[in-house]
Amino acid sequence: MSFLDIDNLEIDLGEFVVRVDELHLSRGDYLVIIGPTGSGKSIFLETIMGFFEPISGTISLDGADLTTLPPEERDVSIVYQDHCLFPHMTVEENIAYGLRKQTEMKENIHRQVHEIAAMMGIDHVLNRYPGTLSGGELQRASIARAIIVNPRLLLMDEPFSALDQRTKISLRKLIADIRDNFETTVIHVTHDLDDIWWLSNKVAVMNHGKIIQMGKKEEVINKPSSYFVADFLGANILEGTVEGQVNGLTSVNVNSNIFRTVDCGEGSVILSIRPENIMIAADPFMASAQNIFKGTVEDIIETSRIVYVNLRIGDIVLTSAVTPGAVTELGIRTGEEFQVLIKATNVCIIGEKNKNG
Amino acid sequence: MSFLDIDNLEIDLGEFVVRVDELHLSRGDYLVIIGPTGSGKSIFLETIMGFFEPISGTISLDGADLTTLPPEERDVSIVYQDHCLFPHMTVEENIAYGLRKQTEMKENIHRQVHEIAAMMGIDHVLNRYPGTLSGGELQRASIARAIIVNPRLLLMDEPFSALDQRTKISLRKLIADIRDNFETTVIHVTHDLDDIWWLSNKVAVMNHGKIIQMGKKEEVINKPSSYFVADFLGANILEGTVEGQVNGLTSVNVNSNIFRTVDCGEGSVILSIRPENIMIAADPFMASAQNIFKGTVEDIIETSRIVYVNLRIGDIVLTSAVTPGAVTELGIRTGEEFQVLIKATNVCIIGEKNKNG
Amino acid sequence: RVSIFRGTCRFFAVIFVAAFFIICISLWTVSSPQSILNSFTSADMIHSVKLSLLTSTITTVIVMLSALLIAYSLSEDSFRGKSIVKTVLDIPIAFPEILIGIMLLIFLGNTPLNYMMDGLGIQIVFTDLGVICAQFFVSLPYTVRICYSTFCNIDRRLKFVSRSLGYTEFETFRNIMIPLSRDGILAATIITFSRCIGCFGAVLIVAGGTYQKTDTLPISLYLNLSYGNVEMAVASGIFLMIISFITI
Amino acid sequence: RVSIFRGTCRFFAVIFVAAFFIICISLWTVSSPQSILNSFTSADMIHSVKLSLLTSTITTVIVMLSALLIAYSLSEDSFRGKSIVKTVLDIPIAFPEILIGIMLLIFLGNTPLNYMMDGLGIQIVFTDLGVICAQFFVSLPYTVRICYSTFCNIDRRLKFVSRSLGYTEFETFRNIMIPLSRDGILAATIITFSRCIGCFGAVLIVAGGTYQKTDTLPISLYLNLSYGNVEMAVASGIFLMIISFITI
Repeated sequence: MSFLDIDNLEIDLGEFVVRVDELHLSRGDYLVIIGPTGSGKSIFLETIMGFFEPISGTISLDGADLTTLPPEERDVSIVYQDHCLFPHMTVEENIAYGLRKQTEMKENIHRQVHEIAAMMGIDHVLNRYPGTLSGGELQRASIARAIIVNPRLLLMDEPFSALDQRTKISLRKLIADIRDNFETTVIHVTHDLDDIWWLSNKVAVMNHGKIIQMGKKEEVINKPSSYFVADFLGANILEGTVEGQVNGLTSVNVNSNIFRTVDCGEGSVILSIRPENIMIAADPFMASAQNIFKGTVEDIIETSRIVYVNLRIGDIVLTSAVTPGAVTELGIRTGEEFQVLIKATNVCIIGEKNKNG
Repeated sequence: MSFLDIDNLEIDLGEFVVRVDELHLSRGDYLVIIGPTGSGKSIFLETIMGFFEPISGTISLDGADLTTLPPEERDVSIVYQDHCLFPHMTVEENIAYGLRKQTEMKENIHRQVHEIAAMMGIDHVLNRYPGTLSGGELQRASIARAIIVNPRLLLMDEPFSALDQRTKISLRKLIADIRDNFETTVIHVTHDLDDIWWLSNKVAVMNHGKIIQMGKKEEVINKPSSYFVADFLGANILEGTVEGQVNGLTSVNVNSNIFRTVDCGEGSVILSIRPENIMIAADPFMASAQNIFKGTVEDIIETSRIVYVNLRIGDIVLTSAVTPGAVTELGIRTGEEFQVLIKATNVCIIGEKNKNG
Repeated sequence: RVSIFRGTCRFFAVIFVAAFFIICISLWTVSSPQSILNSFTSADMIHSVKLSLLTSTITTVIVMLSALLIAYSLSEDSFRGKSIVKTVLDIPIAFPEILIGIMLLIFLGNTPLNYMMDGLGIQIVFTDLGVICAQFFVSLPYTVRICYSTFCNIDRRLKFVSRSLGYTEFETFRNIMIPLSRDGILAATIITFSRCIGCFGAVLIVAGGTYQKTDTLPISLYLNLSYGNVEMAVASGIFLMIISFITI
Repeated sequence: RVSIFRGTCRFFAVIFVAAFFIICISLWTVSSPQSILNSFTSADMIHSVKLSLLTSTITTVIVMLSALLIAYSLSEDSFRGKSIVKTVLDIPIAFPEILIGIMLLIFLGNTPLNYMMDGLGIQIVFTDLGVICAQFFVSLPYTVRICYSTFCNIDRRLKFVSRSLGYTEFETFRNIMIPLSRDGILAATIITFSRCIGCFGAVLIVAGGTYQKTDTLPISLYLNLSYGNVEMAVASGIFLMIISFITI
């Protein structure tokens, strides 16, 4: 029995069905659930809170069965995308709301609210009403309100989606601090891949109301279990045929190019390679990488902090992620030829020929 | 006189005032206006469309004065964040709507709609109603509706904000194709830095209803004119004092570290250095970089495709952006010491001591 | 699983619904089906029903046309005096029907307008025209309000898009606003019609309760009841109920 | 700068507002200020005003309490029969006042309930209690509807947050729902009160138009008018107008 156990949960809202066969978290885990819009992530969270009644299955938290408890007895807090502060209360009253239910000692409440507000950097707006605050301040207050009651489980429903880039980054840092200092167990729903990297230790990928893959962060990113997961997480995806085993490595033929991987497989397989694991070099040299190809630059796509280089290797195209500095240094230009290096450990067999993950 | 000239424009909506002193675009320009929420970007676009009447100033497009023309005579199309397709028309009727006003030849309309739908990859949903489409399809249809009339000016109001990461990327590519093939003049409002990199050739930064800086993309990114712009675009920002000129380079003392830059300045200045222009090396070596420091890794922040490394150099901290591959290769770990290299051309003097940009 | 508080609320809901239901039923129990049928086919009753349907239909058409235009002008950006128009249109909603009735009676009976109309041979007070006039002024403010809020619910950016694609304001009204407010306009028409059918106080005062002349259904109900003619009154009531049901 | 279409719409808006305005004014021109003042201080008028205010206040309180609970139960997740309750509550809105009046008259006059009440010495028909009863059934459905749509406009996630922080359903209703619907509840109270004050047809039928007994303002207006006592009728009208204005 883990800290949070969800088994055989099924929620039927008529037009929408969510099924979660099992989900287990240890105390202090930070689970990021990622999936496209409409995959049922929010409904799942609100079921854990007790606002939708599952038609079957159980939820238990810290040894207690929550399944039929009313929401107010569950000790589960939530942070919503658009803050959901009570508009008729000041920020201070909002943050104190949960505490006021637990204790009547005004001294204590006042001290705790001010402590947490200082930590959140919103002590200067405590007397203002939510309507007058910026998006970042609102979301900080909303987080403060949720964690001040020291919930057994903290849920976050796309907490950064409504914020601009800078506020998003500063709030992510804040949440990371809270995670480290309070050891809160968190389930965080998002459609932003960055949240995975910054915050999670576990990742679940959800689609059409089901959890498709769940596991430790590195595991899910590097070993996606299906086409959908690999594709959704932005990996290069190749189809090939296993040709045999050499020195513990599997050789996979992809349109006459041989990829070597430490994974095992047979027959037709799908390979996934993350862009950041594909290296580009100017000259051939000895390296530990087991996959070395010649690739021609087809396309260069610049984004704010990274450059995606599409490389044609025979009949296939791989996308590699490099820094702008590397582009200048190596003189990467469309049409030029480079060495492409991929470690065998970074080539994953997803193992399904069927594209419908 | 340029293709689009906006001069001394002032819009007063009571609670909100927008002032644009001047804005000039050539035919085929792609201007990205970036700024925080509530900076007046949308109001500015809707004034260009003719839905808010400026209290002063002029807008002229392709030689014609638009300032008092009704919206239907301006030949300016718009794409909104949440698509704004007419819910009572099929996708085909939506796309054809503008054409039907221009011509009555059903043959022509039908052909053109199907052509553009094929280009947009939405020919399979033409007979469906907007309510049944995915976010990406909706936005594609909305773009098709706007460009099929071949407008003199295309406005886009955060066209990708409501989409998830993958759809966003594929739509950016589509817009880039349209930009290249149709030579449409575009003003694109966003709060996402990536849009600048992928699409723009010109950039304007807006805040509090005013354009703070406008110019070519590289110019604005690499030579931010104020603290606000540099900070908003994610650069490292340092305060220092100019010590003198050596070999055409200006030396700036920042907490006893000397930075060399090709920019000129005097007295107290503010420096901006973009994270992707800061290189990290394991061993000291000869390089063309004029700024070489020893830095200790304070913090490593991983995101999906890039790693931010915070380096302490004496009393200051600089953030560098590198690939995950580089982190592994160089063995970057908290507490380790590395060489930090910055080219003198990448250190910009913003030139204002005052932080209130 | 249901909290005490919510249970109490549900209990209230069910009780009041039951009460309304029983009250509705009781109307049907007072006379025998045969006598109800007889009342239905009497000349008086047929006259009332015809008059009610005719005046209500005419009024509804006039009210809807006026209301759509007024509501559109209110939903668009401000013009000078817009807030006055909105306030003045809101006031009669708070006015009792009977107050509108006496205001109209005095206005139509005592002002130069009246003499002018008289000269043209048009008689409003105590005629069918008076019925229409009363119904019009009673229902217009409500209808404007419904149309107004329907128009306000339409994302104004849809209008912007339509106009940016070359359509004039009227074309946009016709192509976008009207189709998108279809449900609201339908609701407004139904409510207007049912208000016209049920309009009692104002009609009674402006058109007078003249038997076989200006007796719409509510007035015939009242007249029959005051003459002690309960069966006929109940028949009028049942007719009103049936028309109301059909309208919904 | 303004299109022809929009100009036409504005023209309509202004014309109708002007018409309403003139009609309102005309009521004040019919009698001399002195005679209006005299009518105001007559015993009959004072009785009417008192009765109107008293019954309307009592009814408003009862209606508001019931409506809040019923509306809350409708705004929450479904229970069995919820859709029936919603439909049945919508029906009487389409019913004319006078129909509700005759239904109540027959229900209260002809059913076992009546004999039971009689046995307890409680008389509803043709008494002040009848006035309240009529006002109650006329205004409740509207009031429920307003409260319901007010509650529906509150983001349900605010309720979720409150409950997740340890508050029960009733505490959440009191701490979050009521304060956030303050404006809607205020509007509902005002509308209910003004409907009660203006309620004519149903009150006339259930409570009877007994002079100096059950003559609320609208009824006194009607009675005076039918006795040819135009000045008193106008005075009632002016009183109604003033109360309506104050209520808004």
